[in-house]
Amino acid sequence: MIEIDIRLARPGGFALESAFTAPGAGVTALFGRSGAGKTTIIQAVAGVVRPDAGRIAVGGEVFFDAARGIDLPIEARRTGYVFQDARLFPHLLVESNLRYGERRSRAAERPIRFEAVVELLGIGHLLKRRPHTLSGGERQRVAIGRALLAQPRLLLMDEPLAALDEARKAEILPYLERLRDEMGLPILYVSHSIDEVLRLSDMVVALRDGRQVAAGPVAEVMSQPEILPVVGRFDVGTLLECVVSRHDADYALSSLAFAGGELRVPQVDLPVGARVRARVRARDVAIALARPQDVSVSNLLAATVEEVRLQEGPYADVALAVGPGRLASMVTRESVERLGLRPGMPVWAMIKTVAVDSRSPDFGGPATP
Amino acid sequence: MIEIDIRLARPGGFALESAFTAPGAGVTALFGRSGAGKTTIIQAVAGVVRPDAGRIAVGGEVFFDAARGIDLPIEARRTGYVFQDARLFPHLLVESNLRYGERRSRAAERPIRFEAVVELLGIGHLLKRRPHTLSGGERQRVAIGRALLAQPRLLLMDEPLAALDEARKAEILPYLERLRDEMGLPILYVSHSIDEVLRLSDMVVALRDGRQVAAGPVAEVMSQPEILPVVGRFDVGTLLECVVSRHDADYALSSLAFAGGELRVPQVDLPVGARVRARVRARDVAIALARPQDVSVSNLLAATVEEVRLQEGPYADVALAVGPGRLASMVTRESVERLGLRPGMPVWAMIKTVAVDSRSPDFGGPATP
Amino acid sequence: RAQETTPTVFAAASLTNAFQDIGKLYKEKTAKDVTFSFAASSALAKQLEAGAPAAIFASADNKWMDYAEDKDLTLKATRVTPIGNSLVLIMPADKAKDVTIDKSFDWLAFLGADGKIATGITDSVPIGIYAKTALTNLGQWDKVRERIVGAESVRAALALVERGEATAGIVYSTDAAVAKNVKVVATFPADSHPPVEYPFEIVKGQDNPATKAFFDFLVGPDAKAIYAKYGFVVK
Amino acid sequence: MLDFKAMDMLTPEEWTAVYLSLKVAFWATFWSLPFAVLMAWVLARVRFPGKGLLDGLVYLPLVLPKVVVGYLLLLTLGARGFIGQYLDAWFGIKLIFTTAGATVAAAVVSFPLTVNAIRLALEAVDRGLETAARTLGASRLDVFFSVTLPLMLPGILSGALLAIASALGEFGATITFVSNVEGQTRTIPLAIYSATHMPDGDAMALRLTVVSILLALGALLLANLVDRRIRTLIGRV
Amino acid sequence: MLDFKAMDMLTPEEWTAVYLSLKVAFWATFWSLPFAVLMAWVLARVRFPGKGLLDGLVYLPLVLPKVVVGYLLLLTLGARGFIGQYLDAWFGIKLIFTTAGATVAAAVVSFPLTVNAIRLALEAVDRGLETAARTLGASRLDVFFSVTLPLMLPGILSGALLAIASALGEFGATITFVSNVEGQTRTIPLAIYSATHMPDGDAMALRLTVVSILLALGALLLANLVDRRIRTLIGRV
Ligand SMILES: Nc1ncnc2c1ncn2[C@@H]1O[C@H](COP(=O)(O)OP(=O)(O)OP(=O)(O)O)[C@@H](O)[C@H]1O
Ligand SMILES: Nc1ncnc2c1ncn2[C@@H]1O[C@H](COP(=O)(O)OP(=O)(O)OP(=O)(O)O)[C@@H](O)[C@H]1O
Ligand SMILES: [Mg+2]
Ligand SMILES: [Mg+2]
Repeated sequence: MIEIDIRLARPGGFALESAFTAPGAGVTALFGRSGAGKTTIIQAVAGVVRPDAGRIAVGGEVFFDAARGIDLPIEARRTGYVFQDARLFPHLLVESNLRYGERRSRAAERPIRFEAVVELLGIGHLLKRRPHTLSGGERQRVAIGRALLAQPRLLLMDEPLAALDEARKAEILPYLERLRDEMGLPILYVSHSIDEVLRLSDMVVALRDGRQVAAGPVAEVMSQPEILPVVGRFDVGTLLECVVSRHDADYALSSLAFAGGELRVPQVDLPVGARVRARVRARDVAIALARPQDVSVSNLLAATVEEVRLQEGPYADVALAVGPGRLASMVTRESVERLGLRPGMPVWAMIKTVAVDSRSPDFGGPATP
Repeated sequence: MIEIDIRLARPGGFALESAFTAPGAGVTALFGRSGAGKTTIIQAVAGVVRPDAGRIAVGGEVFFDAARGIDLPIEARRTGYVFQDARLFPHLLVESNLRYGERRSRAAERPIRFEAVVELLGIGHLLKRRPHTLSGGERQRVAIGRALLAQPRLLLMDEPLAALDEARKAEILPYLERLRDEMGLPILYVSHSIDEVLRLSDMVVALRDGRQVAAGPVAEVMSQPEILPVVGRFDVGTLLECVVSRHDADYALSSLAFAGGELRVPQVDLPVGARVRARVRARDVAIALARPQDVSVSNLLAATVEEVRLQEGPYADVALAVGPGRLASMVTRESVERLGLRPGMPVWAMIKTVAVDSRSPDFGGPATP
Repeated sequence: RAQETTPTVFAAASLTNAFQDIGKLYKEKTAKDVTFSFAASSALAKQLEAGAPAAIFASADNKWMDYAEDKDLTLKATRVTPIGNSLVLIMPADKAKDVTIDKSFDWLAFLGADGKIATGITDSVPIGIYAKTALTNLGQWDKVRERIVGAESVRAALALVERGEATAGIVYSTDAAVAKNVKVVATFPADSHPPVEYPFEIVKGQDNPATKAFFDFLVGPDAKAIYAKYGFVVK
Repeated sequence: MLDFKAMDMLTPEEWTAVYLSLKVAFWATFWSLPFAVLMAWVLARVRFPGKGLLDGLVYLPLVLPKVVVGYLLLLTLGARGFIGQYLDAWFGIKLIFTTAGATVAAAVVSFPLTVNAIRLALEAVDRGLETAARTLGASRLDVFFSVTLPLMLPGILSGALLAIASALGEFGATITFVSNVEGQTRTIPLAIYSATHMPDGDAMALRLTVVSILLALGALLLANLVDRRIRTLIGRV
Repeated sequence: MLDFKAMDMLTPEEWTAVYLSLKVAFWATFWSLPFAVLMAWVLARVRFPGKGLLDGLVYLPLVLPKVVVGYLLLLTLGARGFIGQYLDAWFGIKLIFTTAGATVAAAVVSFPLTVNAIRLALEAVDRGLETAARTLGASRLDVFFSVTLPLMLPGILSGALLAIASALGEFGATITFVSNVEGQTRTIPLAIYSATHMPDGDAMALRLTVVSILLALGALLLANLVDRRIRTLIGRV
């Protein structure tokens, strides 16, 4: 459990006010535009910056409490902080940088192994190099490794993957998921990539100019229209809570049962019965009045139009009821008129299999809220 | 015209070898995984690093020629370099940082205006601040502004937008496009975001471990399967050369005519007759055997299956011939079997309007190759 | 314990040569060592005052010996003044012209437009103090005061004349005797200044046999021969 | 108030010495600073054969007894010195026995200290910033004045403080080179030296020592104020 | 080869002076360095009332004539000095006339220079790195030794070089505090002083001056080599 309730003012007019409680074993994404105060919150948790007032507690231990005069020193907090700038020690080899925090952790408590981290980050060939000879992305990877190897009880990651290529990201993200899930390591995560956030996070805290605009479970926050100006136009969509119902090994497909029916998606590596979350982007959901025949689209769901909202530009948001659940669709205003879409109208939702992302909320651990 | 042909070895084993010629007024994306040598190339062009051998010329002026012993000093090259780290001058106010290069440019040649840049980057409220009080993204924005205001004749941008939120990116990208198009400013651009690259670039140079894997026009390079390991799995698609054929102001839609027919897309800000490039992601293209009726999807194109390639996992790539053109589609193997797709088969390609990106290759300037 | 230790002799810097020779001779004759410390008389007196365990103090003037006596640092009864010196006017050898110093000697004409006289600092370095007294007694001090440049030691004053930086210099005859490129052009009348004397005393609490033996040697005939060799006036 | 007391406490000659010391310290620092910056830059940034020798030469005044330094100055810059004679003949500059000479002595002795401080500060300047400035169109010289110099200001200030302090304390080279001429070269240390060589000079020595200390503290205070301002300005707080 | 010649060129007493100078310079530097690092750290990183005074105190030996410094040492650490008497009575430490005393004099005089150099280097250390180290579990002390100290090594080296150089050249404080005793306190500068008081001492003074210069160049050369190594090690090239 991460409890944060802080106020902090900077010379120059910026004032931060944020209060939220995040689960003890999940990823909490800090979201907001540049200058919103994301780094400031992370710094307060790490103890690098002292809030003017408030309280910070992680896993029951109070890091900071202005009222009670508690302010744990930075090193006692054991937060693995990946800084926005890498901050490698210039006088140490990459290897010694990586080992720096590890050496200072208790030998008995080192679940995160050196070899595993080095392999994951692809920095084995850099171990004997000095930081100033590294490329930007190499530096960032070493910084991530260094923070991980300090065996933190909380990870603070300030845009850790921004400087990395997609391929590397695709390797690191599952590892972070595993840390979160297998080791129950809570993570505070700053990223501007909605894809990353949606994939990794259990909870989102949205900030705007230092004020906390929203905080709560990802699905909930991301469906609030208020946060659009905070996160920018992004791929709005629906998160469906599903259970793996069937695997089709021949075609490498899985079926996910959710409240409104079943989705066929690219194979998920989970046993039948496992809970899983599927994200369906609104723009990937097409609408047909009759059940289309002979189309490549394999997810055809009977639905009812619940609401039609015309947006500026060519767009229209259509909320569909699929059984007891909801599904967001984005079409053009033109299509709305052409098809005569109105609330109450029975339609078919079309979703391409290849368009559905899925990830597990509870692999190997208890379900998180 | 940017002509680059360099060799360079670093202590530690890294060796770079790259040779390409980029158009004089377009964006050339440098693509490659972390440590591939992107920054090194940019440094060589800026004059920060001296190649062991080769030649660099921009717009006819020779920056470097090992054979002829030419090595123009950094300041004479006038490359607006946005560094991977911001490198703001700590002793100057944000405003003076911005003006630094401007003051040193010829007064008569200042097409890039201070107010415009400040507004674009949203840094008006930071002008009187000192760099060390800025957030990561604020710093990066000031760095971009500073480089632009130096009135460069070539922009070198090393992941300029990595630290920025989507909303800000969405504001800056069109500005860069305008610089490229209106001012004919050539840009060398490093980014790990395929979206950015596809949107902005005319040409791509793909690097792997210092070797140049591919170089050429975006559409060409991005369709080569060899570069997949370089850029990671990304949204494969088709770039269609189109002409704006009609605007539909009521619905805020435009029609783009291309060799194989017409596409309806969200409105483009271009006059009828303007050339434009539309990108259609393979995974956004569904296939129907008969013309679907009453679906929200408004782009239904008669096509012929040209080739079906089964991939690993659940995927299959289907190449469609649409008139004289080609369109890539990604479906599941299961769909291929279910629909019985074979080369030569007549089908319908379904593309949602909201799924098509478009951008102009020649707005206000001569067409680029 | 004190008997076995070699005595340390505090001697004015101008005695450096003579005392070192005497020390060697003493060692040859008695196989006993002595240690010297050569510095300005003032510094040595201050060190004695601070408890420096020196055995013998040989000052370059009476004032600092009196100071030591006043502070009850030395044994008044042991005071001897075996050697002295005289004050001379010197010039660079190539410009030298013999003169006679008396009350009517025209110093300003002698020095020319901006000529300078080098000597010790006139209120602290002994040679300077003697020079000032002599010039005052000759009734010339106020006229030449601005022409006096005070060096940190006789040697430094000598160097200024040797190098021709100063037109003339006032130094001890012993220094003038060994200097190159300078010539003595006059000797100050003996009555124009107090006698230049080098008083020696044994330091309080150090009058052990070892010390006494060397102290006696310092005023003995062997030593006097050496003093003479370096141009001192032996009494 | 304090001034009044001090006025009464010092004799006119002592005041002259104080005034002279300040004058010498100020001008010595003023003149040597630009050369120190230049030298620090050369030593830190330029590579050329014989650099080690130059480096050694700069430290020489520190490593030699100050009296020897004074003597060497006498040999070179004295009226008959191999440079001094031309200074006099061509420019009418006389150094020996003059305040100008005392200033030169103080400057020479403090030079290694100043260069060292400035050099350390210079080496701490991020060269990436200099590169950035050049990509923005600034020439090397321009970069030096617009980026490097402002960023090394704390070091220059520190160097200046060392220069002033060591000039205030300089004795050996001054007395050897320009002797003790009242009103010309008799700075506080020379006055103190004289005082300590007079059996009754302790009081005067003490007074002047106190004045020295006050001057040093004053310089330090001023330097700290300036330093804080500089650091705020260059964003290193 | 060079050694052989040098052997012949110096008299045994001169060799003693050279040896003594090296010994004094080495030990003075050795002992003062840790205190200088500590003092630099306190002055650069700790805030407390009266810091300005401490700052001033550190610069004092620089701003006072060295003779006065020596005299103050005599008053405090001399056999009858208010600290010196206890040093002797309690620990049996005698400073006056001893090499230990000469070492103290050299250390005191060089202290401000060393502190200044180290402080400048310390202030250039990126505090962000120190913060990063603490988030990795290092205590303040640990951070100091594992991050700050290595990064300021060039400054410490530079400080040590200044200390050695100024110890090699120290004269005024030494002769005033511990007198000029051969084999104990007569370092090269004091030997040069003595030489200038001997009619035939010019040659000796010159020889010793040359030795001084060679020693300084040697120290500098060594420092440069070490410096290059350090910079490679700490990645500041
Ligand atoms: N000064 C140097 N000494 C030795 N090797 C270096 C040096 N600078 C860079 N390299 C190496 O050269 C290679 C290319 O570096 P470069 O900075 O060009 O990579 P990059 O493509 O920009 O990567 P990134 O996306 O991580 O920034 C890397 O392997 C890097 O480790
Ligand atoms: N030391 C400081 N003094 C004054 N203002 C500061 C200071 N540090 C940060 N700020 C301001 O506080 C605000 C929040 O900064 P913060 O670094 O938390 O932003 P952020 O959300 O991390 O932004 P980014 O995505 O750009 O990194 C910004 O407006 C910034 O300018
Ligand atoms: Mg931030
Ligand atoms: Mg790079």
